[in-house]
Amino acid sequence: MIKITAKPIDVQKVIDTASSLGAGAVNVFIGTVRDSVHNKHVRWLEYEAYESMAVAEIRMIIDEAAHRWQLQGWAVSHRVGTLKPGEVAVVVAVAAVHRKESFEACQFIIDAIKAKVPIWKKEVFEGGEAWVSANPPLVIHSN
Amino acid sequence: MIKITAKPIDVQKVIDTASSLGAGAVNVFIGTVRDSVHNKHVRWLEYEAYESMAVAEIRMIIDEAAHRWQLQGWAVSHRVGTLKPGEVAVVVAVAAVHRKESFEACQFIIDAIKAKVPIWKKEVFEGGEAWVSANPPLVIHSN
Amino acid sequence: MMNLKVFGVARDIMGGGEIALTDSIHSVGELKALLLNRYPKLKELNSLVIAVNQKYASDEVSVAETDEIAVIPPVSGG
Amino acid sequence: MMNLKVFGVARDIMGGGEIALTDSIHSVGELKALLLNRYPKLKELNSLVIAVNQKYASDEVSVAETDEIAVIPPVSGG
Repeated sequence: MIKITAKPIDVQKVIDTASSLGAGAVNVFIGTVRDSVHNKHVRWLEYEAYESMAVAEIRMIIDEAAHRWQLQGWAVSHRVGTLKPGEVAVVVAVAAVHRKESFEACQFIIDAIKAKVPIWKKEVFEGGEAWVSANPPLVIHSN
Repeated sequence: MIKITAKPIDVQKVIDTASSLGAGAVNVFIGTVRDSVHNKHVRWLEYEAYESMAVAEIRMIIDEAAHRWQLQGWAVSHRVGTLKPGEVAVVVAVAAVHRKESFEACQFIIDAIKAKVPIWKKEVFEGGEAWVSANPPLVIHSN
Repeated sequence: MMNLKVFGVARDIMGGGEIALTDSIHSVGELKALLLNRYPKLKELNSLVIAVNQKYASDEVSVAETDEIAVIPPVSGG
Repeated sequence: MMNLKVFGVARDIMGGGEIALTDSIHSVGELKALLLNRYPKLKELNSLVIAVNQKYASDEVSVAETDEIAVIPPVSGG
């Protein structure tokens, strides 16, 4: 399951989707909105996505991870819209036979999502706002 | 929260307990019962714990991790008793400011739990059973 | 006419999420040069990448009016 | 009398989760030697560790009847 959604993410449902009877280990990464960044109080975050391409990019990332770590199951859900501190922005869940693979695959996926997937966030503080400039997308295809 | 429990673990509750408004990242490890081990069909697992010492050992592990990775929150729940394939045996959840710390701390904690904490499991197969002999406890204290 | 989807900070700079260009443009490189010239604030970004048909594209990739073309400022998902 | 808590495969080998020893024992080393002699199947384990008052203890640690003493075979939690 790959989902870009404006509704609050049901973490348990993402985990259940990834789970598999053949897996002994599930690793889950949950990205949440912090209440302060660089000592400034965060009022809310605004996330937007180039949705169709974001889903396609996440699928490529998952395909690579699933093959490399022999995943038994996986699920990714990313929120868009306005998020308050404490809300869940992204959940990545992967199931693997053993725990080492589950950790490596989950970290690979969230690192790649942050580096490559066309999703953007704007931080809204008391008295100001700023687009977060985390990463240029790393992979450039030529045809 | 450190919990050794004979009741099914509520994963969402463990995550909620670990979560913190100051954290941007929560990493969760869920150990589940596989339906087969070494190509043998698993009927169920029996877990037992030296409960008071297990809690004390987990606390030492958490204290070290909390200090080393500046954790914003954490929770560990370990099941005992009879578990069928698909059931959750252990959940470790840690919250950190950034994701790298959350992954490292969570992996450190589950690795240490498996290596040191006095908990045992017996695998019951079709037509046989076996205590799992994973690890001698690694840390020996002298007085 | 070439239609651009524009996201994030680039949308703020270029003044809209859908921009129509009447210029004659044949490659990603030409498009980027035109955008940087027309919207100089884009030069302040860490990166400016063009996606063609939902794939990140290098400068030599050719573009036509029938392609889905997007302006991608630095991403910050997660 | 010294009471032992016994867990996992050691409980199966020693025949119970609570074992009372009437022998005179003063250290972890003495206790382990006695157990390995009395229950030879314990030698087949990858390890046999004694916990004294809920801490893993090395051979030179002294033990008394008032201590909480546990026999810890290889652990396999998680």
